[in-house]
Amino acid sequence: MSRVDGDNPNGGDVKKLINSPDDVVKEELEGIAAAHGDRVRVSFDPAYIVRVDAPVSGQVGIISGGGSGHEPMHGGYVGRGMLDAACPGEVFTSPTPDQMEAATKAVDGGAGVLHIVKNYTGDVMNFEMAAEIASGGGTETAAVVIDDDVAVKDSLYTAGRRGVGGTVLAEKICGAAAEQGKSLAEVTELCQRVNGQVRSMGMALTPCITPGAGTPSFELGDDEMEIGIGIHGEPGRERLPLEPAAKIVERLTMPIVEDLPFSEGDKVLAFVNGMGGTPLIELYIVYNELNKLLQGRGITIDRNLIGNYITSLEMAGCSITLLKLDDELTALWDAPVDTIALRWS
Amino acid sequence: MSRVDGDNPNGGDVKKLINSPDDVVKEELEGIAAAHGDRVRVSFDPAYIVRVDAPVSGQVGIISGGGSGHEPMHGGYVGRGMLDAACPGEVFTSPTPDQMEAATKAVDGGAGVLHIVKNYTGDVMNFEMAAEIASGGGTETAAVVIDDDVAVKDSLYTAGRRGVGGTVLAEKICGAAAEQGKSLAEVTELCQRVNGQVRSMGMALTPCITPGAGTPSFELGDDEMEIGIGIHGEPGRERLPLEPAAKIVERLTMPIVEDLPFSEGDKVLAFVNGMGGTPLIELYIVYNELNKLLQGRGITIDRNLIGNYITSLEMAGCSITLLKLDDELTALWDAPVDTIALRWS
Amino acid sequence: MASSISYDQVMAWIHRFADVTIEQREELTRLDTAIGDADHGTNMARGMRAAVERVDALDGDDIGAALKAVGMALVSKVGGAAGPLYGTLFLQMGNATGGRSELDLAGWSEALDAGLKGVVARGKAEPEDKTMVDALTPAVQALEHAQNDGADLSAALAQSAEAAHEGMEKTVPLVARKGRASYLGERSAGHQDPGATSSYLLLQAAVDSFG
Amino acid sequence: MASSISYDQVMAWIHRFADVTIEQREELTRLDTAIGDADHGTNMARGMRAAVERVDALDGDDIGAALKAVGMALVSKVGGAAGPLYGTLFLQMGNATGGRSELDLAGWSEALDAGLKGVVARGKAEPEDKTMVDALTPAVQALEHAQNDGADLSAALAQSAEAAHEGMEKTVPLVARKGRASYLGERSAGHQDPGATSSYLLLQAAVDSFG
Ligand SMILES: Nc1ncnc2c1ncn2[C@@H]1O[C@H](COP(=O)(O)OP(=O)(O)O)[C@@H](O)[C@H]1O
Ligand SMILES: Nc1ncnc2c1ncn2[C@@H]1O[C@H](COP(=O)(O)OP(=O)(O)O)[C@@H](O)[C@H]1O
Ligand SMILES: [Mg+2]
Ligand SMILES: [Mg+2]
Ligand SMILES: [Mg+2]
Ligand SMILES: [Mg+2]
Repeated sequence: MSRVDGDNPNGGDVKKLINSPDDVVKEELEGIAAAHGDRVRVSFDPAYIVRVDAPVSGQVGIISGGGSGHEPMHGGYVGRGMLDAACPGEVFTSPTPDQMEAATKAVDGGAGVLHIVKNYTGDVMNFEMAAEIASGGGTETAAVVIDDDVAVKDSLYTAGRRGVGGTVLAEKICGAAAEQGKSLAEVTELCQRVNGQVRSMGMALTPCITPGAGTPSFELGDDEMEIGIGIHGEPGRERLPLEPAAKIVERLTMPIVEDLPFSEGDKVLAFVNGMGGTPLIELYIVYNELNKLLQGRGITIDRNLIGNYITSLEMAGCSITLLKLDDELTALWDAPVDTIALRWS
Repeated sequence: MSRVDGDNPNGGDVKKLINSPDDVVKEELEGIAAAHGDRVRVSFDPAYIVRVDAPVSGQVGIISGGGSGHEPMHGGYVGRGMLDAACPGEVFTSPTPDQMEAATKAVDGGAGVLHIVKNYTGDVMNFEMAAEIASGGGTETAAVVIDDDVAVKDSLYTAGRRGVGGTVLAEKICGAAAEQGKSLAEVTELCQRVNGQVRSMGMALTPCITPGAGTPSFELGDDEMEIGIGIHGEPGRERLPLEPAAKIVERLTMPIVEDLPFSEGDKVLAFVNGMGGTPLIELYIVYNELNKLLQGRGITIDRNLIGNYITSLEMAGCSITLLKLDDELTALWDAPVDTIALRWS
Repeated sequence: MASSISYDQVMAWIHRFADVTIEQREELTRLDTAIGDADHGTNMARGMRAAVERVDALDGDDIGAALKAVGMALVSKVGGAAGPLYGTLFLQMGNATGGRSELDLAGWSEALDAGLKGVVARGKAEPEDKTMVDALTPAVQALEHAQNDGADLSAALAQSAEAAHEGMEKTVPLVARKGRASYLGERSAGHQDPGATSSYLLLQAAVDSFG
Repeated sequence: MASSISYDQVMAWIHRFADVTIEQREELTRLDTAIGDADHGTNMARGMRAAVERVDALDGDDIGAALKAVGMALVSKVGGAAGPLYGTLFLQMGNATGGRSELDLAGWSEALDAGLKGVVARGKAEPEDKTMVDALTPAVQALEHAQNDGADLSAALAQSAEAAHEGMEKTVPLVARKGRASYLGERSAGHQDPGATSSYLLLQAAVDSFG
């Protein structure tokens, strides 16, 4: 039943196109395997998605992973010029070390494997355990933890900032570098550089419902929004009355601009991301406001990405990510990519 | 205000990333112009989006258009190998003849212009008026009306079936043919052939809210779904209790299969489309069920398209479209396309 | 009671209809939500706002030119089904009244008949298809009867608005065969057609402006 | 009252904890909804279901092997923060009890202490960071006190569960500094930590199984 009904321990009414909350990820993977066998292979146990021609001999392998529910991230980014493999966990739950370890082996072309990890306690610990196992198995691994979310106050004593939109950009750019034959050390350093120059912030108009929980991740009034959300349906830092798009864009963009800081003369990649339930027409309105705001500060949008790329199930809302560009990053962004969700030549 | 509030004649509470209901389409177009100036030019009055290199001399121009709110259709499909121009109307309101007429002129490379029209009274009448004006201006035009929605009982005395998912496939395939230098008569005939071999049906888990109306297009209980919806938030033909994905896929697919009919040995393009608010993870579950169902009937999915391609704002739900393939259609589907939303080489 | 309609009264009618569509925007959209796509009020309000701007910019006293200007504005600003249909209605009314600065009952009746014929030619709806035609047809017929009965202008207008109102109400039980509502099949029954409603408002605006 | 814990009782404890996480799945997820991502109950239930399957397939009476099997199952089936943390807890408890078929109070106390140390090494949480550590730390301390006071096994277990319960309740006012709840900043105060809750359930299950 697509309703979580009486005999399901979670109760509640979930309106989803699913068969059973427990089979969501497995059946999604079956769908991906059936649809995209020309591009990727799917391993079911342990679960990972790997490009069909992996391992690419002599090339650094790049893997990422995280909870499901953020589609197309990460599985949609497996392919030439981006990820070599992706490890999907259960919905909003980071994958397990055996998944990453198996994926690491599967993409090891002899030049080492980079793990791109979003900064969540679970993701970091599971990737750590995987690396401990994999290095025992003789594969050289490196890890970069992405933590670009300025909504989270950083501190030595906390879990730190979350990894959000910047992850997609890091995966694309590092994938291009690996494809060009860069070494593990070079790709790792590049990934750190991208993480150092990218900042994000998100907001929600509605919560989302995980299939397992069956109830909304938070309650929002008809005239309220959450500012500073992550990508797991968790509440944000502030709840505010709803505002016009121009004002919302300002609320998301100013903390980003001030944090790095981005300054007059900078060229940026502007990434307007939908959280899953927001129509594209609204994302273009957001982009329009972002463009005007940055223009007013002498910051030039040199590249852009607009759409649902790192989502929170069916949540309505958006995030804004800015990456400071230089010639190298721009060229790597422009380099060919051929994945399910991101494709150009 | 993004809420439609007291001083707005529509009242109601709309949670959208917008500045004002009246400016949605205009500001979206500004966003598209700002983001994609390398691919398209945007005319604001009358409103249309045209590929940056139009008119392509000696090549059949293809234009489509319709109400906004279905993004990425049609504006996202403007570019090499697909549409030469798209005319966006207000949300869910077909565009006006002067838009189509201006777009027709803008893409007239001397080989005539094909109008791909979705079968809605408004779309058909406005395109008819545009063609009347344009032919007065010396441009040879042809029109094909797409009517692939099997949810609507067809009859001589009614408005006939709606044009839905098949439209995206027709635009891609005809765009490829035009790019290959086919004549207006040939592209027109091809478009009719695609329309003859494509069938669709859709369902909704939630309604959508147009910015202008500010209230849901229909009310659905927590455990209900609408079967046989179109793409304008209109209610469907039946309201049923929610069911598992496998059962829903059967409800959508069997009428499609029986209508054409699709039979054992057929090769098809299977298009699983999200209505806007349904996460990709669910669309892959739907695809998985569709694949199993068709396999069981000896029908082979030879090509697929999975994602949000013809939407109804933030509506949750999906539609299934099947196109019977032959070598010519498959080759045209595979031909390079380079638009904002659909891209391969 | 005047026996003819002046240019200024036609202008008043256009303004009145614009005011009414803007006032009733929500209600028209509500009707269109039930059996359509929730935009009829927005469409008509947007169109009539543009129409008023255009006619206000006109000089002279050519009723036909004013009506054509309204038609052109509707065609180019409304879209949807209502744009071409109401556009055609006004364009054909304009054609029927070209060069006239005053209309008597016969003139008004012929103009509306021409408009209706245009709507039918464009939309191919028949009576009882649950469309604006179901309000316009009895309105035209009522004008003709009134003329035959020797009624004065004011009475004739009242009868035509009354007939439109009845026609509008009769759309409620109908199963739609044209327009978006037809997709609902049997589920379209039990709802009043939005286009028939705006057409009644058009005729009622004439009563208010020509009386 | 028994003064030691047998292999069968350890198995009973594992089963009991599995049953309880499945029973309390909804409640744990509800707590995680407020300050996390609404999956702690699902995670623990999935993991403990797998753990039970694995230990049920074991032969022999090595408590350490059984606990390690639970740890491996959790590591490979749970993911998230709870997977490595509870996985490490059981793995380290297994390391501390390798080859033993019976545990006395000291043995149990050392095992739980080793588990807690593993959790802290992996997650780097300090007391009052609003995590499972806030339930486990007082539980370990209570076991040590009980031992020093010469309490019997059953009383010691009850005191440790009691201490875990108190620790769990004390997480309510805390502002989270570790895990997902830390992203909420001040808004995390006022909610009970889901991981501290499942850790209390773990200690209570020991009372129920070893009593
Ligand atoms: N073929 C037709 N002939 C006459 N009137 C029609 C026809 N199709 C639709 N209509 C009228 O148009 C109205 C809907 O107008 P509107 O909502 O503005 O356009 P759309 O249906 O394109 O959204 C209907 O209520 C009906 O009265
Ligand atoms: N660094 C940490 N150290 C100890 N416990 C932690 C740490 N981070 C999180 N936790 C515990 O994990 C619990 C959440 O587990 P769970 O919801 O399963 O994982 P996730 O947060 O990845 O979704 C928290 O309630 C907290 O008790
Ligand atoms: Mg989680
Ligand atoms: Mg419409
Ligand atoms: Mg309408
Ligand atoms: Mg959690």
